[in-house]
Amino acid sequence: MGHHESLPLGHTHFAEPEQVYHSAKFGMWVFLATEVHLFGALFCTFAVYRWRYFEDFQQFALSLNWRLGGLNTIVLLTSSYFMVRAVDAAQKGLNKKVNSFCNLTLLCALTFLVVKFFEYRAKLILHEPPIFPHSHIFYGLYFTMTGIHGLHVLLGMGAIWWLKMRAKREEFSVTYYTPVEVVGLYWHLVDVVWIYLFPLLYLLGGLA
Amino acid sequence: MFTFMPEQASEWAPYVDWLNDYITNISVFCILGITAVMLYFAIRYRRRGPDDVTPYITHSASLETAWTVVPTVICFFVFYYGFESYHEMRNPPANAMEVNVTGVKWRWDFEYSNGKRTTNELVVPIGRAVKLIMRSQDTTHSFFIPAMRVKEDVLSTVYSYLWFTPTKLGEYHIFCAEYCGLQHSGMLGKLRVVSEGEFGDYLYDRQDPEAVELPPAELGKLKFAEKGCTACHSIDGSKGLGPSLKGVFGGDHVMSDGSVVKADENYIRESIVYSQKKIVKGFEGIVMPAFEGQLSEAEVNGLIAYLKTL
Amino acid sequence: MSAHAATADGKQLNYLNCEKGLWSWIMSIDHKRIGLMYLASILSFFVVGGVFALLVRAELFSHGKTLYGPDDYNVFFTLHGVIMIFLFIVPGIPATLGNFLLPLMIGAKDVIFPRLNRFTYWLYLFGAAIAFCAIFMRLDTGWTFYAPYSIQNRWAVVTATAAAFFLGFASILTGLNFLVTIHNMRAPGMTWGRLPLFVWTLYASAILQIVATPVIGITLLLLLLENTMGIGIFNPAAGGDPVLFEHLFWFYSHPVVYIMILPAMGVVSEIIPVFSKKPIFGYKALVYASVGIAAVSFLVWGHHMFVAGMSNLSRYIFSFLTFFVAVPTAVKVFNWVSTMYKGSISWDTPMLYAMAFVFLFLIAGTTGVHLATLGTDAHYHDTYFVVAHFHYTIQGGAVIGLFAGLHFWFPKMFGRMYNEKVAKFAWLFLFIGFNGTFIPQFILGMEGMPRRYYDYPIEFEPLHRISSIFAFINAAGYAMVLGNLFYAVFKGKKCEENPFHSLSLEWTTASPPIHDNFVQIPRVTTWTYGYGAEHAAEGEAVH
Amino acid sequence: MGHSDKEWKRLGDGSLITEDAQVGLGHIVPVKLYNLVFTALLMLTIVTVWVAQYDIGGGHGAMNLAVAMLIATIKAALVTLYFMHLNWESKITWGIVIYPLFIFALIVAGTLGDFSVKERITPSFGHAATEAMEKVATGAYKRNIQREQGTLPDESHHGGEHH
Repeated sequence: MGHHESLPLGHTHFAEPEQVYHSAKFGMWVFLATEVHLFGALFCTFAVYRWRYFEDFQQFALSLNWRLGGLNTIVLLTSSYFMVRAVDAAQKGLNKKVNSFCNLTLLCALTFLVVKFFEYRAKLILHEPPIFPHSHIFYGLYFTMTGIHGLHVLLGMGAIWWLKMRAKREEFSVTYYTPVEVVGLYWHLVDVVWIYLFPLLYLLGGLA
Repeated sequence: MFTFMPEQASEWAPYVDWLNDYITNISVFCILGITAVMLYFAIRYRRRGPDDVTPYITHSASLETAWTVVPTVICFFVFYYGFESYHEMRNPPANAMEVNVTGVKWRWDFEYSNGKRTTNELVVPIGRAVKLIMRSQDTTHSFFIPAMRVKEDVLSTVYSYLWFTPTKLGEYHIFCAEYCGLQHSGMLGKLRVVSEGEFGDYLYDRQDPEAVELPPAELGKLKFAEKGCTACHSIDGSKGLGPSLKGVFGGDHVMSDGSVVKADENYIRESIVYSQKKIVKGFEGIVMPAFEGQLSEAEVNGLIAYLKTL
Repeated sequence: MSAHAATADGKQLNYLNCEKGLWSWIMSIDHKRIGLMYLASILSFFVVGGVFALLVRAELFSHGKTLYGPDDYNVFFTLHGVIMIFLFIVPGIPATLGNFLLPLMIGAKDVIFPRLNRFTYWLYLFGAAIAFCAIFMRLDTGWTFYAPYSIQNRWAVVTATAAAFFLGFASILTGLNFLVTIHNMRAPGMTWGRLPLFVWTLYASAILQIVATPVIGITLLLLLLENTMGIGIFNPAAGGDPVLFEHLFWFYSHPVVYIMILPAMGVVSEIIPVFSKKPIFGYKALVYASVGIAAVSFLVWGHHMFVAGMSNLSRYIFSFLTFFVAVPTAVKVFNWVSTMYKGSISWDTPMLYAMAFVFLFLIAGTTGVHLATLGTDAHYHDTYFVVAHFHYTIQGGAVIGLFAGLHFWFPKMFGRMYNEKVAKFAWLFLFIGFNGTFIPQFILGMEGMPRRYYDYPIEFEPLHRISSIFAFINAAGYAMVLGNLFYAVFKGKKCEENPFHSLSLEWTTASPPIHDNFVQIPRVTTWTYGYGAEHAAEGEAVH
Repeated sequence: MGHSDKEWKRLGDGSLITEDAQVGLGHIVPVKLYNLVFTALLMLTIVTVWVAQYDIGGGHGAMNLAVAMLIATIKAALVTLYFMHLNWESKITWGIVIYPLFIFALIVAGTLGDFSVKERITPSFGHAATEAMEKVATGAYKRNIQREQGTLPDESHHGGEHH
């Protein structure tokens, strides 16, 4: 028996690789269900206040720069695409390709955050009466929802960086690529949330 | 049956109490019945030896459907009675007399249709439907009259309403039922159900001819308690939310801007009616409500006379 | 039992003595050790919460100021609520007995993600540390953090909501771990039909933890942002709506009461068959009732807001739906009592707690009907009737269930036995103290005494006095129970591995179990409740 | 509830895969399908932006919202089905994806439904609380009051800044 020293990640001491693979994916899908509820409650709040302060929401939606929003959507979609290619490369055991696709995904994620930074700067600093979260519920919700989403993008970038490190150490093979697929699932959810955020916040007031 | 419910002073109180007794009887029957069966089983079939032989019963479809259907049926009867009484509670008649209620942090302000304003005391005529339109100035409160079996939250965003028809004369408690901070338990009010004639006198301040003229200090003491001053000002020197008023008259008081003021009649009158004008040092953050328009001249003089006696 | 390897000093090797030192405990990924560490943490917070409860009851002993002012009172009842709910009863049975027993009951070596399990415990401790800071920050908003008032008391609420956020996240991850473990780690032969009922209730409460807790996470995060950045979502002055906060809050807070009570029902469903030597009556009905409650509990959050300014139509709908929740609970009670029919019932302490649970939960369930009915709820809402109702449900239900489980699985956890006479006496003391404290509060509620009142009109005083006196008796009862168990952990006399002769899978291995639970993964061939199956009519026995 | 003893896939030292877990590792998807789905997503993004400039009408901008949500749902479905391999997953995973949607619909229906059917009542004579609240109003509440009184400051940058 004896005791169990720190185990190599991914190889829990008792379950078979197949059992770990299915359970890890099962666990990540359940975690994505909790994320759906986290953002679900936010969308519910947005629905209530859009219903109540409809004219203000329409008018302030025009003040958001839909071009930057659109650019961000395309950037996130491409990052999702690169992530999928990274998972595909991992399934085939090509660690070098996994590393390069992870780099591309990180690049897109970084562009997303930089574009978001410009958007926030335009609101908080450049706008003559500076727009703060407390100036109106629409902006309160705008900063909260995009802020929390941005936080999730940041966490995703951390996870993809962790994947890059492991791909460099040639750890993935045809029989063991669970972490790549699990991080991929998480990243796609972050993209799906933005797919809903973009029209709700930017487009419903029409195009400025 | 002996009941702990407060006295039945509104039109539907008997119906609510009947519904409450109906549910309580069913509950008591279920609790005692099932516990008795359990104890009987526990005693009758107590373990005699380690190798008792027990029958192998796993389920019985008929019994289980029975005790699923029966509670469901009982539940819907109970729901229907609850719905029926509540539907009446939430639909006031068109001719109900309206009174505005404002929930302020730790007191109730009432405003009648002719502009008369009172604090912590609601007077209503017997037999006539009363509809209260309620709103709060700060946090959420909840207007609760146990004797009328009625309760509704007082929100600061929208108007909420409740109505009742008093059927018994007398004086009843008004509580705040939604937690609203420091003096949540001090936010008490009095509901007085009076006859039609007396209500007319009260509404239009017609002095009741044979009512004996209260001496100013006595009137001041009555108003001091009624207006909720005790919630923040103590009269025995102990520390409260506002400065203690023990021996306040004639003494010098340091104001927040450092100036020293002698507490004479106009200072006290000004502090009551326009309370934000001068703030005593150390109480800057506390907001004392202004009683402008709430107190008649006689009442302010009464308060001043009362403060002299402290 | 095949011979086990022995430790250096010849004692049988098990999960307690296979590794020594505090570091081995903190860094351990063994579900049994994590379960014990959770048990130690939540019981210590239970004591802290209990002290605040005694402070509140002491103040209410007499009309007017008894010990301290209203500001301290508001802080004490708030902390009593926050500590008891977020730090003690929400982790409660799932984190302690659940962690310890789930792998044992389904024949697995450990939960599916052991490192995640350890991280969850660290997350719980981190949340508890933040909550500990909130204790000294004069948090006086009530455990419900209702919107307009909790916006004024900024930094205390920010700390408390951050703590509740991390504790909620720990609860989510525990639920996730259990759900995946039950799906993928069952031993061969352990089909869904043979799963013990305690595992079924953990499955149902895991679903609730996963689906409901994120909503409170985001609600508290919004409240935190409201307090720091003033985003105006719940602030009436800025156009926000406190009723929306109540909706989002209670959408979590009703399913959470089922997270608390369902595992306790599971524990009772495990105990009654063992001590009646009879198969559980209506296994399928109990399973459908547990999972049914988990599904229906999302429909009924509105009954907390009958007088909170909801539209009339919503009140009717929520009242109607709430009765759907009452039926499965009633069915469960009938099943437990019918299990005892013609059994061979031994009056051991776990059985006493199980019977007390049935009695107290009957009172809790039936008083719930008073609060679900619209007509009476207009009178009873936010009065002491509600306080008594939820104490009967949480204290009479979940806490008595936790103690029933602790007494029943004590030999399994420590291989020792507690003193039977002291345990029975402590049970009686607790039973009297608890009923004495809260039956007067039902009457106070009927008389219209609102809750969270520092001071009350004079006519309520006698009942408050009775309730306060019995509250101290109740506390003494808890001290006796916990003292007895704590003493037995070290000094209890050794006992055989299956003292109560239970047929369940966790009793087939050594007590206290070895590090990997089973020497060889068991093959399950019989039903866990097959008491008396050997002389059952041919073919009738359930496999 | 399976009663009979099913045969299990025996793995290593006796711990087995239970019958509802898919045997064998994940499904390999041709890269061509990824490219196809990616272009579809880009096209739909352009469509949703293009459609947004027309006001299709409906109370509370309902139609605009419906169309935007429809397109977003199609995109989300594409990502979930093909990028996240849901198309080739076991029934349990489909359950985990579908169940939260019901709960989300429940909370929106319960909350938004309650707010939309709430009775609006107003006092027939003056109300002290309203004046007090209006004195401290900020943000959305203040704009509502100004809108009722017609004193809404007209937003100079109605068209939104373009940098």
